[in-house]
Amino acid sequence: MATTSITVRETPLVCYLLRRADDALILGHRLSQWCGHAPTMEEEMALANMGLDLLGQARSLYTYAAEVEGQGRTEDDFAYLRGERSYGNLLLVEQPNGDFAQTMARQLFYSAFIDPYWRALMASPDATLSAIAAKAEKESAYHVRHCAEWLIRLGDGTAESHARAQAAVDGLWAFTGELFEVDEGEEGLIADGMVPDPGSLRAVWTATVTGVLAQATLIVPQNGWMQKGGREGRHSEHLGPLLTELQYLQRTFPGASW
Amino acid sequence: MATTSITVRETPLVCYLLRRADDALILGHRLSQWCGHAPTMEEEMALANMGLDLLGQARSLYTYAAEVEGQGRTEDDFAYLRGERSYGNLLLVEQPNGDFAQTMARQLFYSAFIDPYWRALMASPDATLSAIAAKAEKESAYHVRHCAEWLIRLGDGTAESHARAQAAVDGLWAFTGELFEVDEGEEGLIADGMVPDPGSLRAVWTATVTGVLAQATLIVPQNGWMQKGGREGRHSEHLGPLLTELQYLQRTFPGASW
Amino acid sequence: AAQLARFEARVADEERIEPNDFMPAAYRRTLTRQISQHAHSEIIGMQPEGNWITRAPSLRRKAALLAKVQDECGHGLYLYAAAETLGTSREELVEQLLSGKAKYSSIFNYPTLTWADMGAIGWLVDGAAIMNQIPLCRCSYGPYARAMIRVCKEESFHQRQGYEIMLTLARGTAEQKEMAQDALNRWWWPSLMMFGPPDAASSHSDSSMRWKIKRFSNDELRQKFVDATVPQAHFIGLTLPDPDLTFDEAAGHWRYGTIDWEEFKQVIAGNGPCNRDRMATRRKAHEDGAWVREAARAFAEKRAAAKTAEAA
Amino acid sequence: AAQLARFEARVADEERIEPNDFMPAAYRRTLTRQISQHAHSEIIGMQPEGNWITRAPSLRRKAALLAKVQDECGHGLYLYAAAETLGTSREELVEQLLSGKAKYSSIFNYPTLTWADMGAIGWLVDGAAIMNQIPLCRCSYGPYARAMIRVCKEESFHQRQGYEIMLTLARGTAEQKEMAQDALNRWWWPSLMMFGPPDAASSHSDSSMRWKIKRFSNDELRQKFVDATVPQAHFIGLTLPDPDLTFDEAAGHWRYGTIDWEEFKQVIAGNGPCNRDRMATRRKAHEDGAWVREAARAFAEKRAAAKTAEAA
Repeated sequence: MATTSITVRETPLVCYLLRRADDALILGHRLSQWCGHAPTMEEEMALANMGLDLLGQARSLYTYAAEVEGQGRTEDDFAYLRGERSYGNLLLVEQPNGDFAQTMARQLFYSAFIDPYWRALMASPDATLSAIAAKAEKESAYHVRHCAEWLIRLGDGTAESHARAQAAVDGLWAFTGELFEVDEGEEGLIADGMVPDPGSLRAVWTATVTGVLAQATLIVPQNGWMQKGGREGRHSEHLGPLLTELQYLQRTFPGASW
Repeated sequence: MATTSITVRETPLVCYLLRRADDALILGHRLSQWCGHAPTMEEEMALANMGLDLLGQARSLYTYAAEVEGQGRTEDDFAYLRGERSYGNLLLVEQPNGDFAQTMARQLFYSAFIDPYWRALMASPDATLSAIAAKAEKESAYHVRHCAEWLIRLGDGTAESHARAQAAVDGLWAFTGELFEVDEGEEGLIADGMVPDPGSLRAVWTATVTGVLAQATLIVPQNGWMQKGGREGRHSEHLGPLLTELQYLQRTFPGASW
Repeated sequence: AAQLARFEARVADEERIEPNDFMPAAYRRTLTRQISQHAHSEIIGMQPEGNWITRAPSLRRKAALLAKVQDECGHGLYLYAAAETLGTSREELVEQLLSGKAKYSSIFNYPTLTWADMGAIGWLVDGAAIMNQIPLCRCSYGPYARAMIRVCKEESFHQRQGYEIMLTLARGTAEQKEMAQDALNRWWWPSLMMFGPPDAASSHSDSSMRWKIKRFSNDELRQKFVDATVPQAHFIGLTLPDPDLTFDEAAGHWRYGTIDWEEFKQVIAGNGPCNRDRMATRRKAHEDGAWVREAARAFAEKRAAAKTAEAA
Repeated sequence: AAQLARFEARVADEERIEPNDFMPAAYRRTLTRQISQHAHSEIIGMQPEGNWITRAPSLRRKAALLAKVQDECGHGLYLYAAAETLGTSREELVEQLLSGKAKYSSIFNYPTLTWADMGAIGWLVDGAAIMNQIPLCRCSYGPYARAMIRVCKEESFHQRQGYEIMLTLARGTAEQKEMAQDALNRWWWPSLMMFGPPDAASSHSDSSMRWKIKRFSNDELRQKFVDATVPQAHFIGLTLPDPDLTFDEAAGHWRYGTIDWEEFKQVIAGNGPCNRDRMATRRKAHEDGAWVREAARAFAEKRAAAKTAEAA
């Protein structure tokens, strides 16, 4: 046996589902890393809640991907048996937790995009997609609110929290452009009316984010250069160690049930 | 295939060799984690040097274990394909790097034991063991000197470095008792004159360590309670994540050559 | 004195004492200590299981484990709230934990070494906790009793989940079964210690019994736990790590061997395998979060001031 | 003016300039910048490979990688020492790196994503570095030339080691071969960029050439590298990610396609995939080590004072 990895039978829809699932899994995993380390008990609960929402979304999307792929795979095969170069998540979601401000900024940037995205996806003619989106949208709406409140508190709190919040926003800004990127396969799905065009949500995203930053007395970064590569599996050096931990048991006991 | 792990054919000598090898590998791995993060460039070189010495010792010991076991195994099988409960290293060596003072204290505690131990092992009638010991002893003598010098500098440096050094010594003290523990299998080897009795080195160890601590103006901890369990594979929660990282590629690509 | 007599009478009548009712200082003290220790245990208890969230072997297990640890935090929250009704603030109670003045359940000073420990903790540790806590649902102090009802419900879900993990492993590959047996071996005795010292050596019990804080002795609860758990182990084909374990047909009880109370004493004294790490982790989280809590406070004050200014 | 003329004559005669010799300010400045940039590159260059030390797939590879990264630190040390002979202290040079004032080779702003990247870096990045550095072994400035001789010897060992990693992967399982090809695809173009902008667009070159700091143009060195490397790739069965690559029989050169200089510009400008992370890691190591360096200083002063007191 030369590998414990799977080779996915890629179609535009499978690729699409895996990418969105990867986003949710990786971000959910990051949030779960906070467990036991949050700044307050209430926030401990909130971070776990958001993490659980994201894990749940990932599971639905992987499960649907397995169905569409039709190779008898399960959600776990996709999560545990693909290497770093096969993961198609956004660079944004794999960025380390950093301090609490960084986690909140990362979450706001993602949620402010994905919330209207799920809303738009609810109109998909694909009933499964539409149902997944409807459930996810309720969750992401809360994430936006929660993170916005915190970012405002931190930005307009103490000098230290302001500085940390600004540093978080500045540091993560370059990863927000990728939210709106699509490749050929996804373009096809968009053209077919299966899924919304992320580009069409840019104005909403910008309005949400700049609104929150203004209330938080934070400056919107001006550097326009945007990083990309996550969708093609060109990740930062932060994803590999995350997957190493995530996948260890499945790699060590191939085929076992847990 | 239900596992990528191996089952070792255990004999007293194989167990003995694996434990000593595990000590060296885990401590060497810890030191390698400093790479790129050391406080000075000179220390970057020194930490890597010590790490390389330890990796080299681990490789010799695993290779000899493979020979003694006679199952056609290699050094890598032992390092990469045994789980946490099969690792028999001391709890001391798996403790996290912490700050530089903790790394130096951990290294001194280990080296002040293993250096006279290797010296004693050079008298073993087993020629391979004796040769491994002779090479290792030259290396460990340098480790003792290097760490002693640093601990003295830190202890007798600034108020901050003194406090950190004392905290390091206090925190690691409870892991030093295990250096002198032996089980039945090793008792047999000692009785046969194959290997030295660690207990006989306690006085030398204490003299080295208390001497260094005195020069460092540090207090010898008085709490006599000692932790154990490493030799039986009852580790702290620090070993698992280390092995996860160490073994990931071998677990993911079983049987591949690198 | 009349108040005290009325209090004792109410307790004897199984009435619930509420926060604004009269209660003896010793009752208040005992309860505050017990409830806050319980809260601390929930919070520290997040660590051993938290250790495996990022390494859980399936998405379903990962989500369940995260949810479970989150529940523990929730229990901590109810319990601190219950303790606060007795007049000590959460901040103060947390401070007692961080300074080492307050204790937490010593079971959480053992490390979680394999995935099977997630099963063993749910099954044994939560199982033992439930045994201890079910009688507390009828505790004379109302807020504690009500918190316990909620906690017990969730704990019993966790307990079933843990047992199911063990069952899955025990029916899995040879290595998985070995993992399950190993976890049982390591967690069995510490679980028995969770009920506290043997009755002969136990303090506090007399007044706690009279005040209906405690309703069964340590040994009684421990025996109930053993009787419930041994058949569960046998059912999934695991062996209890106690050569002296025998079924006493006449009494209908499983008789267990001698517990190593020296180990218990050492763990309580701070010499367990993880005491240092648990406290260090908790303190670090608290310190790392200080700037966030401060920011929230500063922000709230700013907004309050702005509102006052607006109103003026 | 006479001094300057003598300096130019010595350089033209291939004599080595030594630290105490007269040299023009611009020569000193150019060399300090170049040597320190080179030193910074060695130090930052530890990070991409350092990323895989704890995950190396065999003990032999782990040891070799750790030793390699250690060598890079050693190169950094020689080079800082060589730069110091020109009158700027190591502290000052390091400060320029940490403040972002000084540059380092932009190749190190790409991430290492798989184990094969350890092969690709050794083979391509060290290979390109050697091409750049071999002529520097004859650099007019003595300390730099001597440092380069030592560095080149070690780099060429690393280069062979890297190539051997690629060879092993290319002859391994299908997945390993794919990993090797993928690494080549990602590192090929950035390696070509290591030689700097095309000659038409390059600055500094004129005086550097005259002063025998530089002996070949960027494009000349790049061509040498391509000519040496393409057959090596073919030998192990890998494909260069350049559809325009063709062998020019007449000239005896491999002609490569158009380099994306916009990407190069962006990486230099701080927009590479890892610029932020590299600098953050370096700064953190420096800050985390501050108390250690301070302790060493304080200790040395104490001991010196004690010695003086004793002597008095």
